[in-house]
Amino acid sequence: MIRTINRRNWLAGAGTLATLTVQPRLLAAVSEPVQSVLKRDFPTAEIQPGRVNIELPALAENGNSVRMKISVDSPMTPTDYVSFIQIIAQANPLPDVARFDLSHANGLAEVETRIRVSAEQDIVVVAGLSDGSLWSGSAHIVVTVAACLDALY
Amino acid sequence: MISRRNWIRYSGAGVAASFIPTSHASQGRVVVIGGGFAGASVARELRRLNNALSVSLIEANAIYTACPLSNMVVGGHRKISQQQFSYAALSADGVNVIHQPAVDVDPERHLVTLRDGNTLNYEKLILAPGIDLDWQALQGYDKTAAELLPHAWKAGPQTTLLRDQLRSMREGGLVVMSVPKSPYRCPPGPYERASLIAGYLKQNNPRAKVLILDSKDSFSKKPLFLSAWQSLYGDIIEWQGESDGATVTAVNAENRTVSTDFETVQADVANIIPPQKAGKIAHLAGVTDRSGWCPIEPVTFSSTLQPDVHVIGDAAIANAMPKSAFAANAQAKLCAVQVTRLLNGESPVHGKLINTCYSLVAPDYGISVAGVYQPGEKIWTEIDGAGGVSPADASRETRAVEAAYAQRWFDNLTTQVFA
Amino acid sequence: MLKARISVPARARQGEIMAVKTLISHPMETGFRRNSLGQAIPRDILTRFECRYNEKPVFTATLHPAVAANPFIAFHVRAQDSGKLEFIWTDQDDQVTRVTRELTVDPAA
Amino acid sequence: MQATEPDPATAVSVQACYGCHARPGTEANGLVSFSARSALEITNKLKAYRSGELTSTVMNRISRGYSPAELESIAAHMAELTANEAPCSR
Repeated sequence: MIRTINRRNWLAGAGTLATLTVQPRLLAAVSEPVQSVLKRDFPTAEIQPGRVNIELPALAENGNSVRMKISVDSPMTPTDYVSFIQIIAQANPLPDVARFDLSHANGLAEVETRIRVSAEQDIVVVAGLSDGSLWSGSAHIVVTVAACLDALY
Repeated sequence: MISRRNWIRYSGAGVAASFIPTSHASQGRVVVIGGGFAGASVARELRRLNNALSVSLIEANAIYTACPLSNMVVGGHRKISQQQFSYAALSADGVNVIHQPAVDVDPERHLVTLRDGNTLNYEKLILAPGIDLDWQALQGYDKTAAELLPHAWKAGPQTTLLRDQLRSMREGGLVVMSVPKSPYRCPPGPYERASLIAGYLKQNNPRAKVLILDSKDSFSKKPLFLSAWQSLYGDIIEWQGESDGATVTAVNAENRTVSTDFETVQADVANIIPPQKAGKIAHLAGVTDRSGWCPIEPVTFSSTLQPDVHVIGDAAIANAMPKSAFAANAQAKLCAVQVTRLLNGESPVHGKLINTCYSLVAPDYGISVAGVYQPGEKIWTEIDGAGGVSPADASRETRAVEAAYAQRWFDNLTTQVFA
Repeated sequence: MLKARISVPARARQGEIMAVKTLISHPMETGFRRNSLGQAIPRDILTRFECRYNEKPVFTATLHPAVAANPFIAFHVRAQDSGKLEFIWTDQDDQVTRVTRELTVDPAA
Repeated sequence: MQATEPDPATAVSVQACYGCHARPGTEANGLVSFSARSALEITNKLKAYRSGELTSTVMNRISRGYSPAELESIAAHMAELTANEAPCSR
């Protein structure tokens, strides 16, 4: 059995980035699961597209483990650094994936991990900077799950 | 019906010929790029279905070296010449075989440009370019490095290079294999190779070992391979997966070292199977997506990105269907039917396809996976309840039967495609 | 105590940015799967990872079920002083796995 | 005897079978060939594989991908091609 579910409705095109500004009039631009996470975690702040670079395979034959690397453009000095990086997978049963808290002590705003991806979707990353600004990026991924592999969720 | 194969006469390299047709009167002009199991099959099938079709096959090499069973060459059980086939039978069937690389495709003007600058006009283009190795994907692994650390993932000189390195390896040496994430050509191929290398070592270099550094935790026929390795080869093969931290992140060709996230291994022979993508001409034709592979409409294998272009074989994203020679041949037969029907103004057929894939754990020990597939709205899906792998508890006799079937399968398929 | 692998230099120059890679054996059972009898398999996940450098947290991660089994986390730390790097994983029942690495920092060139 | 035109889906399925089995008229270098087998013989065999009454290597797994009616059509077309040989004479 193979599953690929198309839920790329809220962001058109791979690698492009819609504005994730969390203001009531723009909330319609992002999918409901992402909206709810953004509203919960960033009720007042404005999220701008940019600064977030994502390395994610465009096609994975097994969504059980997909390697993902995120870097954020930041000098990582004591006065100007990335304070957190958060991953949201809108089409997963739970959109929350992981959050990483950083500081200038890291020297480089770059994290790598392996995530579960249950269906074709845009993986959204929000980065918070020391000045309180929020930045975001997204990457599209198509997942096919071959029958011989373990169930994902 | 008048045979229209004469619109192009091409009698060898260096012959000046104009490939621009004088008019559009000639109906049924199909160009196929790539002469592997997918491309050679589809060219021949098109002529079999309708010998009025003009079919050109563009393939750079005069001799094709087949990948299935090439691990038997690595293991010393077959000669590379047994893997090799010419295109003479295709020419005899009326396929215009052109031994040149295609260097460009203009989907708007329906034109293919050859290396010598000539162009071919098509009504339907079928791309079967197979794979290219992704030389950017693995740090330290480029074409030069592959001369020292063979990939042997396109059969030919790389296959014999790996075989020869094994033969000259020091006693008690370590063979390291690096296996990428899916999708890649021939999902169980790395594990068949490890098996046949272990068989060679057991006979000729019994203290030597094979270490597989895998970028994934699950692989095709895994339980069957693991149990066969134990019973046939004891502790010669060690497999480490992604969860063991075995994802290979870099290689050093001069030092012959292979690095994972957590350690650097000194190899005596390193077989690096790098990540892959669709063959270059698919990228030039604009039929690849960001994944590096070619999205298709499942029923007809027509590209979702360019009109009148079909993509079959390893380069296509066929979802549940693996990148295997059998699948390539099956897709080719179906694609030939669809292209023939489309050219006749008929609607495409909703057909099912099969894949059968044998792996040799030893020359007399075969295991198989089979699947039956149907086209859905967007993707090829496997039919539930059908398919699957050889039973875990099969007898040695059954394993021997499957090994014999593997060889006869190869003979049958290559006969159909090339003889 | 779970089995963990760490890749971090044993020696670095002051100010050098060190790559740190971690891997720990854990199923990260999502709670969404069912066994062959159709019964739900209970959630069993690591919820938190922390790296402390001479007692001071320098990197923390909050993990959800969508982190793949055997969590792999790689990040960077700037070398400051010789001392101890601690890697601490905590599961949903507050069970802790702790691994320590000694680090020698040489003065900047 | 003139081969009747099979429905196109059946023709596609039969071609897939020739991935392993020799085409009628070719040398017997494939697996079991269908020479001199009647449609009924082939149908019964395929159905027996499908039900598990007969065991083999891959045929049990493959036959379950088709309905009994599909297997009948496949068998009929195969037998016809074998009897005629001409349509696949290489």
